[in-house]
Amino acid sequence: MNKIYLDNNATTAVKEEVLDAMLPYFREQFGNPSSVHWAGRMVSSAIEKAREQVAELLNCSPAEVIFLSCGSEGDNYAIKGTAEALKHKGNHIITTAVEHPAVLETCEALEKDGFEVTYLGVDRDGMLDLKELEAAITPQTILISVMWANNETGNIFPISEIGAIAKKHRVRFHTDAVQAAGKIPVDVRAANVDMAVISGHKIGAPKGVGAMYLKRGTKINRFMHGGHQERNRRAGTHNVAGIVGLGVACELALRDLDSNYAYVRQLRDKLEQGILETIPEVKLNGHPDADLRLPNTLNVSFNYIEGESLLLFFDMKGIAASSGSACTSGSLEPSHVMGAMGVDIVLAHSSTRFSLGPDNTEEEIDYVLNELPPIVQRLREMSPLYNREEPTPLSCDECRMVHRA
Amino acid sequence: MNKIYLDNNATTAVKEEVLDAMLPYFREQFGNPSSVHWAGRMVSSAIEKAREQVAELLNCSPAEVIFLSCGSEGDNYAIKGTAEALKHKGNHIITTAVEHPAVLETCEALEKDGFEVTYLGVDRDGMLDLKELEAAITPQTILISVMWANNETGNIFPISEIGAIAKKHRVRFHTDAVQAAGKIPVDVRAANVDMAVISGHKIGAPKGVGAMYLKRGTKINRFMHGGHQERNRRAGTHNVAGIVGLGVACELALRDLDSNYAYVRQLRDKLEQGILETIPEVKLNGHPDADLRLPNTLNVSFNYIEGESLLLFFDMKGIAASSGSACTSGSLEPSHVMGAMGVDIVLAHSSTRFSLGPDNTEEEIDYVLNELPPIVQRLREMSPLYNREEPTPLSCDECRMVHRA
Amino acid sequence: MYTEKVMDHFSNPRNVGEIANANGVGEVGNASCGDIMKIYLKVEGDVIQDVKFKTFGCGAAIATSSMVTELAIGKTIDEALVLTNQAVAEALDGLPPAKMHCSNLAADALHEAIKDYREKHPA
Amino acid sequence: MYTEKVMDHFSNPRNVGEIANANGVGEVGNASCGDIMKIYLKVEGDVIQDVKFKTFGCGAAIATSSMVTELAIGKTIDEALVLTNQAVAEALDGLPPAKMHCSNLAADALHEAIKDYREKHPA
Ligand SMILES: Cc1ncc(COP(=O)(O)O)c(C=O)c1O
Ligand SMILES: Cc1ncc(COP(=O)(O)O)c(C=O)c1O
Repeated sequence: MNKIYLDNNATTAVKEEVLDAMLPYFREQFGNPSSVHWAGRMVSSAIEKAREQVAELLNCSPAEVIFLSCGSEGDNYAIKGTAEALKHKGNHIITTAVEHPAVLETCEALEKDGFEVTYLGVDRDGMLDLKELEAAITPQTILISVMWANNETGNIFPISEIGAIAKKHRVRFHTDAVQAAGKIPVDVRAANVDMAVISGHKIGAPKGVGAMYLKRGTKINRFMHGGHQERNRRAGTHNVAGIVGLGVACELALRDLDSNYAYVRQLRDKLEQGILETIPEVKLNGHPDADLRLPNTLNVSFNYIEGESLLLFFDMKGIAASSGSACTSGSLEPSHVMGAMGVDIVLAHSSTRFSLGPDNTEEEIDYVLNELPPIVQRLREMSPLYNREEPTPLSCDECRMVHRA
Repeated sequence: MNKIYLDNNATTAVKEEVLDAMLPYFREQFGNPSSVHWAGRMVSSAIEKAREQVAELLNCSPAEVIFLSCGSEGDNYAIKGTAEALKHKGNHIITTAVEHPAVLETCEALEKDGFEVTYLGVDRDGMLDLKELEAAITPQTILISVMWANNETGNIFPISEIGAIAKKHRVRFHTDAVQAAGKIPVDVRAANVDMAVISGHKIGAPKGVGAMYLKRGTKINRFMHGGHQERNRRAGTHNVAGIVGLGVACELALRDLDSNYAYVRQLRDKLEQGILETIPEVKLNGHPDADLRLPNTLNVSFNYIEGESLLLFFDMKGIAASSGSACTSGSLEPSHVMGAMGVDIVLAHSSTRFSLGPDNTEEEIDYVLNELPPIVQRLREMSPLYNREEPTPLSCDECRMVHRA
Repeated sequence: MYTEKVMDHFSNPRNVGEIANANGVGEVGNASCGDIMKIYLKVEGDVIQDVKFKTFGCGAAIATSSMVTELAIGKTIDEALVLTNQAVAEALDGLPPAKMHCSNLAADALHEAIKDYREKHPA
Repeated sequence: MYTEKVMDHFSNPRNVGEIANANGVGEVGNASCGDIMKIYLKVEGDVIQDVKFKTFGCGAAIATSSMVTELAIGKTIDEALVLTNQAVAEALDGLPPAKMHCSNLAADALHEAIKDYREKHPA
């Protein structure tokens, strides 16, 4: 069977060069980089090399890079660490309603501790109003946290503009760059970012490793307490192989950014046009201007069909994608991103994300464009919402979950 | 050159079977286990298998195992998560002065947030007084945290007895089992433990993965906020390869525990006797009864010699060990464990840990026993403390650090 | 995560569609929960002669709908009323824990359809 | 982490020992810091004819001690007094940041020894 992986925003395969670079660090060079002896020395320089590779992708100094276990840890650390370090200055945080749960849940946890959080809304295209952002800043504001690009829609936020606003008001600025890094240029210095978070497994490094850019001089409380690793900024024995992999992945990402993503963009545009042209009642989620979305991401709602069943039917044809349906996330509500954009509840349950990568081919896109229409049609035929005359009950009061036997 | 690795308490090489099991999960089975499609399904069952393997080593139910990024994360999570979840019940935590920094620093951070922490002292052998522990419990006590075995001395604490005390007083009991797991039997159920933490890289799995046993029904606040992974108990995309590796390492550890550690114990005993018999003025650190220490650990102080220089000279002969000297840890004070045991300050700087593993051989021990005496003698000849007549200035008031140009 | 039986019923759902002259129709669920199930019945002399469904929902929702139609067909109304969501899940060799709620309402939809039939055809 | 020069001076330290009839002795450091350096001088006509050291301390402490003896030998007292810890570190091609403090006191020990000489031999 064909296996067509269009879920690169969820995770990516480890690149061959990355795995090759990692392999020696499991058995031959297995030492603890904190050790004084040969086994430690062999690996500590590998970590410093990786630090340089990450720094180069982000355009910062290696000393400003902290290795972590994942993107979520970076978001937790940046936000909680800032809140604690700056609580004498104020208790107000500004973020957006469309952040990743690693940011949103962290902010919600801080609300319970007495912090006030402004969740900026977005328009129907999923975009922020920068005037609203600036107006939300108060003398109590200690942090602005806005993602560089959204994982569901691919929308790219105007990070340089936000950086300028943050600088003007002397407010610290954190950006979750997990989806942006490696797909579009991420220059933390040019954008006036104070903290930026990336995750290895979104860019061809393994799962379980991430990094944070922490601008020199930025005061932050520890998140992971313990040993003196990472110059006292992150305790825990270094994930040496993962860090080496992250470094190589960053180097490759930087080297291949332009060529890879011109190619990926063209495949994505083909998929986008193909779907919108051949299947009726499909809604594009995200900004209609494709330049304002990541070059690899397409999010559409196939009206009348719940996302998980669509994914499972795609899967029977070997096509891997993802959905904003509640049923695929373990939560009861569909995607908060669709909700924030004011997407109708059925369309939110129907939202489907195709996220491409440089390994995809034109033939794969042709195959997908061929297979999709009959699947969509078959599921629509099965749906009580399709060609329905009576109105659909939409209010949650009527939700029949309570009726279960 | 010979390469003799006697630093297995710092980290271990990944076992061959472990690496073999991990390899498919980097590229062929690279999916995100949270995904609905083929790529996700392929890996989610691998995670559940690993969960069973970990559960078996610890004698708990798989549902009680949470995968994490390292041992430090487990200690942070267990302690902070309990403190937050139970702060309505009390604000007192009992731990020991000889815990790993991941526990000690976490407790110190909580002290700043209004928690009270009792750091139980240890005797000259590094052992706790259980009466003192029980007497320290107040109606405000919400947590007892005592490590299963100490990383520096190898001392094994009476976890079952402490578990019984905790149960009697209905106080939650956390144990850092990072050094114990895989070296001695760790049965969390028999010992009445509520939370236990292990780390992969101490038992032949890679760095960057760990696990926590969380007894069913134990209320804990999240440490890593974000996605719904690990049934809402730990956010962040699963480190699939690392988790698979941890599972296999646990299975091997359980299978080989008895045979491996009878063998390791015999090598350790030989090294111990050899050093104590052939080198004068060596002090054993830890309990003199070898049954009360991990079978692989030997900690001795070579009087008059600072630990780092000893390690570097060992290293020139290919021998990898570690030291409690301040100069090897990046801190200004030598080992807090030696300090808590009342070890003289020079002897604390001289403390050296040899931690063996099943890959070591009798020939290696012979080689070490041969090489050590001349190294020790040479460094002693270089030391102004050796054969000194005048007293050594020992008070820190006189510390000449301030005199630097 | 799904059993083979779930996957079978999901990928080849039985009795999809509407019954033109159904004499009992029931619908449960809600768009905001992401699951709506509609059951059409043809009852003759207290026996369910035909049953069809339409479902908007996840794999579990479709599979349970399909399974409930198989279980109901040929049964008397009273027998069908004893069918529980739990029994449907068991007939599918179980459902993932996360799917035991809104996605497992097919028996409820059947009961609603029977209720509708009874209201229209009082004994 | 250490430069080659540090490793060289550490593994083959120059001028280790005591001078039986030293006319200047200096000691700095403290056991609690983990570093004690003792310098023995033989000064003749304002020139350092011989210098030896004994050090308890880490690799950096031993290497800086060794280096300071090499730098001091043959110098006049006044020249030797200008030697700084920083200069010693530079002569070793640098030290890791964590070692720039207590482990880098060898020039201080030399200065103490010169002070001792001067006290015993007032001009
Ligand atoms: C007793 C003990 N606890 C915790 C840890 C921390 O484990 P990790 O390095 O995986 O964070 C270690 C090892 O470093 C340890 O020896
Ligand atoms: C925007 C964004 N932030 C954070 C994360 C979390 O990264 P990780 O899974 O490495 O914790 C993800 C991916 O899951 C993401 O897409």
